[in-house]
Amino acid sequence: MELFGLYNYWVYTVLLMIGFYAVIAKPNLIKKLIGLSIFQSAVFLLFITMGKVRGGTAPIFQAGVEDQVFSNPLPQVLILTAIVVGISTTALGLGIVVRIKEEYGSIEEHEIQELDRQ
Amino acid sequence: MTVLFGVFLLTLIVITALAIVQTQHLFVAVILAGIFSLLIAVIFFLLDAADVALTEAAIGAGISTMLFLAALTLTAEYERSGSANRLLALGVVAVTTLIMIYATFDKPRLGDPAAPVQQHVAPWYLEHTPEAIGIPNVVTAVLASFRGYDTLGEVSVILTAGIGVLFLFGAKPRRQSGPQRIAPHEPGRGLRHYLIPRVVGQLLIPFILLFGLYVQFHGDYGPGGGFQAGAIVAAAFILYALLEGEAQILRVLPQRLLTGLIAGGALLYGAVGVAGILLGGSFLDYSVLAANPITGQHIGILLIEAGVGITVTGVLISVFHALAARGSV
Amino acid sequence: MSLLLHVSSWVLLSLGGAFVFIGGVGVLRMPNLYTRMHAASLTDSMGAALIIAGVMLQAGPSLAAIKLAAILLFLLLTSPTATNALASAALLAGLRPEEDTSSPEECGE
Amino acid sequence: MYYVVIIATLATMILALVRALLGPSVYDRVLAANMFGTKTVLLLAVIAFLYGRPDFLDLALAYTLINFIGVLAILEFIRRRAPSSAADHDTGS
Repeated sequence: MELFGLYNYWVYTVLLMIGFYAVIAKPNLIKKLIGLSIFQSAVFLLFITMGKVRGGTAPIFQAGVEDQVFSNPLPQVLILTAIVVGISTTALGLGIVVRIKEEYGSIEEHEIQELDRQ
Repeated sequence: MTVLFGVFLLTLIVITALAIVQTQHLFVAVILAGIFSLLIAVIFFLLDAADVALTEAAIGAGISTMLFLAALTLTAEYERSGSANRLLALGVVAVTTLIMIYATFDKPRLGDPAAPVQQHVAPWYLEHTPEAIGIPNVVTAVLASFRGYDTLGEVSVILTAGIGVLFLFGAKPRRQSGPQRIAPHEPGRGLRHYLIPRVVGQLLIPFILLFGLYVQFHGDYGPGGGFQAGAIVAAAFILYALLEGEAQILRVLPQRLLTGLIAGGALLYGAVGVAGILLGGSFLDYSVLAANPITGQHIGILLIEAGVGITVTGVLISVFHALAARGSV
Repeated sequence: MSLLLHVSSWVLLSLGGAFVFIGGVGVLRMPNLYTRMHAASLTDSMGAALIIAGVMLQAGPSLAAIKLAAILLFLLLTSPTATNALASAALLAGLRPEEDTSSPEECGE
Repeated sequence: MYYVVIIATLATMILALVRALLGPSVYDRVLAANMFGTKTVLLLAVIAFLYGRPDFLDLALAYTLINFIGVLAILEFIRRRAPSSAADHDTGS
């Protein structure tokens, strides 16, 4: 299994870059937000991967079971809150996009810039 | 063997992500994003992060999909193709990917117990949770007690985002206000013409709420806590809004009450911290809340988790309502 | 007795796995939406019930068995309901059952 | 023995994913997503036992409920989009 020891990190990299590509190359604002959430998920994956300990289990003590190996609880705490913060910021982004649509009639980046230049 | 399952699922995740970026139909992208979220939640579960998997399931696969869909009905369904800098972007992304993959070769292998991350504070938390906090779930202990400041900050961010959305949609009255007041018997409001989903949905809502409360208060002993419970309770109310229409949910939960919930949860959190000062401890030190420090910790964690849950519920319902009500006018 | 439980749980789990897989093949291979739905829902509820029953036998009388029963109950309530809503939505949107939509062009608009 | 079920579920997941990617209609994708959710529930229930932590069945329960709400939400918004997307073309350009 040593072969796959870095696979999680590779997937993290690829996901991060897929999200990044959507953010920089897609003109559609909603698509950018979806790309941003993929980007976020990639970061979550990185943190949770780092916290895993071989042969470990989730860091919740079980009654009557001694000498368990636990995975690292700290990245889990950070990511748990980050997911909820992520959805809040995404919601704010969606709110802004909807307002842009109401004002400009479009959510395509270049059309908005076109309208701004007039 | 579970490593192989993980590798398989991660490959599926990459395929899904590629499809999400590739498709022009935004509805399809959102549905695929839901699948993506389910997959990543299973990965979290395989990597021993039960609490995170629960959060991701409730937030990523549930609430996030609904918010995106609500926003899509207000904007456009298709993305128009044609990006000038596509090749440049591809080049940047390819080069960065290669550099980052090269960089991963210096990282410790998956699950290495000697990795630097495992050496610093985590063993301390695992060792001291039973005696200092006295609850089995170390994640909750770290979240609510050891790192209570962090969580207070996160709650403030959520609070701010909620206020931001309410401002965005509340500052200006709707363009077509007046005659288009939400009419409760307007045909096609909500899913009311689908009889079976409606009956089953209404049957399920109390159980979802009950399950949400279980997740909220069982968070000390198993996966759960305020963040997850807030999302589940919000999902139950969103289901109610879907079944009965936005007007009905406003009758059950007026916007003023929602705003009160958003602020009240964060206030409760802060008040627990201040109570710690008044009783002679420091900010967010729960040990002084009761004669026995461990009981004090239990009370403190219970209260602040309740505060977190209330704020998260309020923010998520308000955001969904703000988006969905605009769409149905 | 425990051997009997073990064997029956094994049989249930394997049968459930087979059902789930057959449902998956049906969803991929059937010619149009309604037949796919048929494949998915029929084997979904059957496969889920068998697998969860198999796991329940492993769990024995405990809290886990009650939770599994709750999961099964909710699955059996929600899965057909979702399928029903999906079918009526597709029908209302004008997707006809007799059409063959296995060809790749986008439809259902 | 749990591995048999896990492998069958994973194989079904890939089939459902292919259906979700192929479409052709939005409803096919919703069907695939719903099926995917059910498979996730089964997978989680079995893995919880494989890991010997049956207390994690809470997760599977949460998935069941959230999945149902998700599918209903998708259907509702697909139904809602019809008039709003028609209005798009009037104000859009």
